[in-house]
Amino acid sequence: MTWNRKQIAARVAQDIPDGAYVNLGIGIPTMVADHVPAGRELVLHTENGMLGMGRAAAADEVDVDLINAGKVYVVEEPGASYFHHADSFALIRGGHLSYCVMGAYQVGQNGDLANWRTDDDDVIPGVGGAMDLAVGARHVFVAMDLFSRSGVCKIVPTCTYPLTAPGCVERVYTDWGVFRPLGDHVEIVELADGVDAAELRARGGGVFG
Amino acid sequence: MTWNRKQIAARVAQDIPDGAYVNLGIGIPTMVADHVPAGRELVLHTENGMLGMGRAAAADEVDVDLINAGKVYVVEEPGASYFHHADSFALIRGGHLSYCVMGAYQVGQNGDLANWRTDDDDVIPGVGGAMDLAVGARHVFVAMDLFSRSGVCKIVPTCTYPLTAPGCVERVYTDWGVFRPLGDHVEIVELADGVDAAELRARGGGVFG
Amino acid sequence: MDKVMASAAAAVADVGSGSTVMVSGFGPPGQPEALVTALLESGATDLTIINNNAGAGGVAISALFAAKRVRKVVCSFPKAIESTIFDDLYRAGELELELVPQGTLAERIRAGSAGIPAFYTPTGYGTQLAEGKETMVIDGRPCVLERALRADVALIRAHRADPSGNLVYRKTARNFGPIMAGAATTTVAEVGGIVALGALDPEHVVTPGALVHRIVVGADTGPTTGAV
Amino acid sequence: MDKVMASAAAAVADVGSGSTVMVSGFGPPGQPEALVTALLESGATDLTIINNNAGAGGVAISALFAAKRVRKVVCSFPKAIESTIFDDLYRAGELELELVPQGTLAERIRAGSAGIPAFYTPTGYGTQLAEGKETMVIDGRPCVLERALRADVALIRAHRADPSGNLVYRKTARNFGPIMAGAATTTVAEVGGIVALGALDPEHVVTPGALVHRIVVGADTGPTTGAV
Repeated sequence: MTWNRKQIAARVAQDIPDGAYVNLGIGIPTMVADHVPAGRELVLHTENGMLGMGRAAAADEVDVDLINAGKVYVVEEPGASYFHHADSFALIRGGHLSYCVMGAYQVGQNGDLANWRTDDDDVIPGVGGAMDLAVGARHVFVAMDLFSRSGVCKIVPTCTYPLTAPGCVERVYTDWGVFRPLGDHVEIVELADGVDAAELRARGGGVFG
Repeated sequence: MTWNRKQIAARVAQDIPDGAYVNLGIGIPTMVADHVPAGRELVLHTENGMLGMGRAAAADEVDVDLINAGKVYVVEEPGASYFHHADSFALIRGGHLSYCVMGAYQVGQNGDLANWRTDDDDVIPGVGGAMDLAVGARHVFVAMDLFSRSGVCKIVPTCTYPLTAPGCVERVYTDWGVFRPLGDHVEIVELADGVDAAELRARGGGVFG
Repeated sequence: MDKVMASAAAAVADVGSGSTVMVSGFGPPGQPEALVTALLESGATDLTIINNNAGAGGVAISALFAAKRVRKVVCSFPKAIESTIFDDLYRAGELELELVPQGTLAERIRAGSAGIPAFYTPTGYGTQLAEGKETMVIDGRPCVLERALRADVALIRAHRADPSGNLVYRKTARNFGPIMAGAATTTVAEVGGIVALGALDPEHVVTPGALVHRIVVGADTGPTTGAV
Repeated sequence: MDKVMASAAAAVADVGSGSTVMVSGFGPPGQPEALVTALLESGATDLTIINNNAGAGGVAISALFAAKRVRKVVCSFPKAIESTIFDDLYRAGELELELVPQGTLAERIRAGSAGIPAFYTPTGYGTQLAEGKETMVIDGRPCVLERALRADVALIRAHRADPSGNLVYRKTARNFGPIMAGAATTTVAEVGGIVALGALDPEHVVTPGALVHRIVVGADTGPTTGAV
């Protein structure tokens, strides 16, 4: 049985220590906040100028001036702070965020990250803060489904999509398990219960050894 | 009769328009604030992180956390603001101060400014914010005595002391009058009443034409 | 010193066709709606817009795109879920796009206001977005040289102003306002309200008045927390 | 998350000899007196100090110089009217001096915290202080390439902290604190008092807690204005 999205998010949360400053991307990464183990405290950063971001706002809590980078209304945690966009990215680029968790189109076995555009020229490109986070956060985690909808493995020998940043990905959390890019291959850190390692290797184009 | 220090300061103040953001150096420049013509408002900047700086504090107004760049206790004007040192120099370097007024050891006829060290190697050098102000303020005025204590003219064909910045000085306000460096010579904008232009030219080493 | 103007129209009347215009905002928070609406109504065209989202989240800025007043956009994320205006113009070749990583965009704007003409950053190195840019390895890390961004006018949104232009912001509506202030020849601030000179605590001022040239009152978005 | 430490001695105990130490302050305001005193008492020596005034205005930092614990100083203005300690050591060849224009010093420190490894500035071009540095003419203006400054530890002074390290400052004591925060491997803040988590208005926090690793309570210098 592969992991569902909640299980992937929970597995990421296990690996983020107490007291970490964390930026969570859209999708599975956002769900990490809901699966932090008891007794552990993470401080969430959002690119648009806030530390101490809380959960999504309920209807009666919405403040039109308080959104996260995914444009969702959120609430403040005690100890929150606001700052402008250059200071927000100074936190990112300066190495002051311990972890960021992002989605990806492709991850190379050498840790290359491709998550801002594919080879589909019909899609308008947009990069947002992905490149800054990829080079700036001290630990870059990717959370995604291992295979694309058409069944192609997204951990690849060499990224064919345009790079977000070279060699930045430390771990990849997927429905099939947890992986670590090591350069010439990808280490299998952990597999979801009942997942077939032989099938994984067969579908992985050689990256899993 | 040459002008005294107050008269020099008053003459500078005449040339700074209403609403200007101004940084005043130590000495005669500081006195400019006391001679602003009626109906004119200047907003004073101090390098150590404040706009809207007021006058020197009376004994019973001293706040140990409120000093100016000359380390004198000062007071706040209504509309003041505090900011950190990088933001303070962003105001300077970014051209957001309309005027700065500084002292000088030498001013070249080409507008070169030398005001941070002489050729006396026994003096410990210190530059402070002089270089930043010289390149950053939109208008750089110098206020000084025209002649050194030993009688040497401080407006010179070529600065012999180490430069603060090349070609930055717009006007020089002195006890003898007001001057404008034009490159190959210095224009006499105005002379103090009764000052002898011939004597000035004779003592000026050719810079006044 | 009173920088408050009678109307948004008056505040942008001298923004000519061909101008480069910074517009604050990230999503709806921080969009200077009244100023951008006035810019649209002024008829100015052939504009270059510097804005993180190329109009996503701002009603007025989307209208500016729809009216074909924009020649070029400098932004990090032009995609808007709720609108295809940008996409259609871009595909039709009617819009030039300079795509910049968001942190590099913010730092380039900050550099424009701070008088830093260029800086090196590791962001973007080895990617399409750094193609053709100068690079340098600094302390073992490859970096890209990025230039300061400046504009003819910056249209920003703040929460409160005093008449001298001191500004405070509200929550995540702060975003690009404080760094666009001063990064243009003229900075115009749209605010939710004006307070008396001296009413803002000098410790809490985010943008000092020296960076703001004109003030216009727009819609108010919510209450002030703490002291004004 | 509670970053408050029991004593200044504990907060600087791991600052070894040979360390590079940033110290905030411009004149007396903003000097972290308790932390620098603890550093002196720790016996650490062969230090490089990054501080605007090379000790002028700070009793503790002057004592550090007098005790010959400092090998090198990076500063803009080493002259102190009230003291000849620096002068004597410098003339005796016992101190190395790197003189930096004050705005360049501040921007290099800010760059160190912001992950900008180098930047160009017009400041200093054509002067002794730019000799040997790379230059580039940008938009017709000659500029000097300046590198980010980082340290092993930053000792800064603020007015109030919450336990997570959010800081507010007081008047011109703010100076170098907010930019030194994060420009070192470890940032230690000395404050006049601790307030509860949530007591600082998120709009008024100047230094977010992510930049501060340790907090120590020192002397209080005056009351808080406005909301805490």
